Amino acid sequence: MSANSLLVPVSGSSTERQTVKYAVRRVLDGTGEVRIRFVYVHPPDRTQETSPEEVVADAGLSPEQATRLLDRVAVWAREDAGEDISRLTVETAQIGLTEYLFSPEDLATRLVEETEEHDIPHILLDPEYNPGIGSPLLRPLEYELTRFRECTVEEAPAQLRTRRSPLVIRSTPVQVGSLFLVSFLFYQLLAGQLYWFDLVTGVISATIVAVGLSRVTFHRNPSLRSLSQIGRLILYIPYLLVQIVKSNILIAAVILHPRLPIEPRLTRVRTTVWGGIPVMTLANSITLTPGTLSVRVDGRSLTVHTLVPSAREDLFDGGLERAVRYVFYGRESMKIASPRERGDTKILQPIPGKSDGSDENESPGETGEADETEVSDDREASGDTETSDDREASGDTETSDEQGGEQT
Amino acid sequence: MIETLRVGAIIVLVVLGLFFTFVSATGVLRLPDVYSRAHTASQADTLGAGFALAAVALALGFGTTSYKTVLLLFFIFITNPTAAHAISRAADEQGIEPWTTDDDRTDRDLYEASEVETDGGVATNGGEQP
Amino acid sequence: MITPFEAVLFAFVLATAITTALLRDVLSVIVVFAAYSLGMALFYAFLLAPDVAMTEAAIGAGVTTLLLLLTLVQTVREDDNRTFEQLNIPALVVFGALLVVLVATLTEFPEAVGSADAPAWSNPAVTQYYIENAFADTGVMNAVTAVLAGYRGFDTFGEAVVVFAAGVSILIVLGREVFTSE
Amino acid sequence: MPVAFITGDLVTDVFLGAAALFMLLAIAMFYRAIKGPTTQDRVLAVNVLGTNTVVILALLGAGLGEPSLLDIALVYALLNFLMAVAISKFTVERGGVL
Repeated sequence: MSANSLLVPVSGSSTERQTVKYAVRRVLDGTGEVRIRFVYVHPPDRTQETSPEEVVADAGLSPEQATRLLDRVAVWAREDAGEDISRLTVETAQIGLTEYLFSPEDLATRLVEETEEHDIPHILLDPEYNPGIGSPLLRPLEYELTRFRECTVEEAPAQLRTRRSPLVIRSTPVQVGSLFLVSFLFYQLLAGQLYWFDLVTGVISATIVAVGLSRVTFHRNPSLRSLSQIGRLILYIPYLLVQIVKSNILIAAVILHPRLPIEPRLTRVRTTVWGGIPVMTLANSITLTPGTLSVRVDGRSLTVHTLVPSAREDLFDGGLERAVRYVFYGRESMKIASPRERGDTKILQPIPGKSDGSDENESPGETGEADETEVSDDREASGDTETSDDREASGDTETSDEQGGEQT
Repeated sequence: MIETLRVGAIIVLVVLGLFFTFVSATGVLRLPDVYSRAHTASQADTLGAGFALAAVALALGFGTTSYKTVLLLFFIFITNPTAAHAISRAADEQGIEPWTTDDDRTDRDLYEASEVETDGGVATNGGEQP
Repeated sequence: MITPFEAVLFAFVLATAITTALLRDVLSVIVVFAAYSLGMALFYAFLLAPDVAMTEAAIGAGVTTLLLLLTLVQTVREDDNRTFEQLNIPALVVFGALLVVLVATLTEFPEAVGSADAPAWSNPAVTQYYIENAFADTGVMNAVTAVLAGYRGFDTFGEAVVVFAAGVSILIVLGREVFTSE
Repeated sequence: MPVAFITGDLVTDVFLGAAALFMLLAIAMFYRAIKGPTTQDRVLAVNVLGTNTVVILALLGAGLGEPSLLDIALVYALLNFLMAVAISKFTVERGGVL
């Protein structure tokens, strides 16, 4: 098979270098003018779900980063071509910036379109190619590509490097240092007295903790911003305590009431806080405030069990949410409307007599999946595109991460 | 004078702590399902513990050891809601449906619902068998 | 004289112990057993033995629960809807006999054991003997270690054997899958 | 070890009496641990019992003048949480204890 042109999707994987080398050798085997087209595919924009700082973590590269990656790959290719460089044309392109490529199937279709557009009949896949599109549940890109007959697909025979052992610590000195300081201070606090034995054992224990757990504890370097957050957190605590006492009295009255006037309902609130620690703070505050209990946390979406209607109203008014936003994002963010005004609230179980409570025979396994009653009917058009499916789709990992951090 | 005030404050705090723990116990006994019980378990109990520990801190005096009470309070305020969340989440994942007002399921039904859905120990999980 | 606190604590520990024995579901037993260890830790704390209470807290609530859960992972539980165990008459008879023997033995002990007039308390010379001669007799610097490993060495040896056997059994139980699945 | 105690038998009595009452409430809550009906109910009840135990330990520490009991309470507060989370994880995902 004489391939004198190749389309190579790149993603910055660990075998990228070998793939480029193979691609260049492959095309230069042919005669005449040859060309390679490197494309970077942008995964779908996930800024809807995460805060700007966190996007970089797993949702692909920014256009500038992608340009840099493509430039690097092009330089490699020219380097490998050596004296044959006059015959080789290297092209680069970025796709997916304006389209919404959600599944591997979308991606495969788009890649095949690209081959047709530029008349390149071969696709060379990096064995470690990871476009950041699709999930383990979906069929992989290779499978989707083989369904198209228009072009041939080949996988570069790159040698897989052994994966880095998980014991290698990727944390920065600042993280290790701050964790060391915190755990050392905690140790001395527990010891209660400054005595050389405690100091020495404290240093040993704090070192073990800092080296072993700094990767688990921090996602990014602690900064001065965290300090101002701690300051606002101290302001937040009295507010939370007042809320707790106030609603505790209310709940005490309900529980000690002879008729037990409760009306428990599962509700769902899409909050406007992002990221692990803020959501954990909000979920824990919601649980601490009587009458509301956070049952599930999936990204920004909290499933909250409410005991009495008044607690439900308070939750939808979003006082706590506003306070948590104040703690983590500053005063400006307090202006965001309450969940009720945004239409981000749902009662997952029907309220008898208020709307349709007819669908009784749902299976016990699908809590709140079957009938979702909008809180206020006039808000149906307010752009809440959330379906109950994303309760499973958006990662459960966030919650377990938080708990892992909790135990340290 | 100040001593009397302090003793008075201690007694008031202990009584408040007892009251809220009593509410929590009542709730755990009276409420219909695990979710609503988790409410009182995490909330009334946390507040009750808070008041009682405040009394202890007041009695031990400021300084030598009472900061440990504050530490304890801090832990309880963080771990209690997290534990309640973990428990209710486990209940949700097992498919136990929250009780609602027009619900006439009995304890027996709730128990069986949890047993059917779970693989937590029931021999339905084939992969675990030796 | 028994204080109200002790009385309630007794009732609590008894209730938890009996429930632990009676419940059928193993997972529930583990949970209830954690409650039992709560009561025992409180007992030790009340008797002013903070170190024992600390150990009970760490072992009872933490390690035992985890070990039992890890063990439960390796087992298969029969699906049974009964909440409580049925009473096993022969076992009950054996238990009753054991109880009678223990109570009889306990009451027949000489007054000295556990009483304030025990030689160790009433006769300071005994304590003094250990303090003065422990190093000369055994060559061990720490008097407590000398008593444990020297004067009552056989006893300690027996304990060590028991603890070692327990450790080995735990390893066998937890490692079973590793051995069989390879 | 002597403590910074405000002395006076009244306070000691208050603390020990409160500890006894907390213990009574613990017995009441233990009913839920026996009754269930689900494992989560039991874990919940024992978790509340654990919080109660922490409080009782602190009260005893103040009542008996033994501040070292606060250390036990600290250990217990953390391990109690660990236990609740471990059993919850176990019930969801058999074997996912740690």
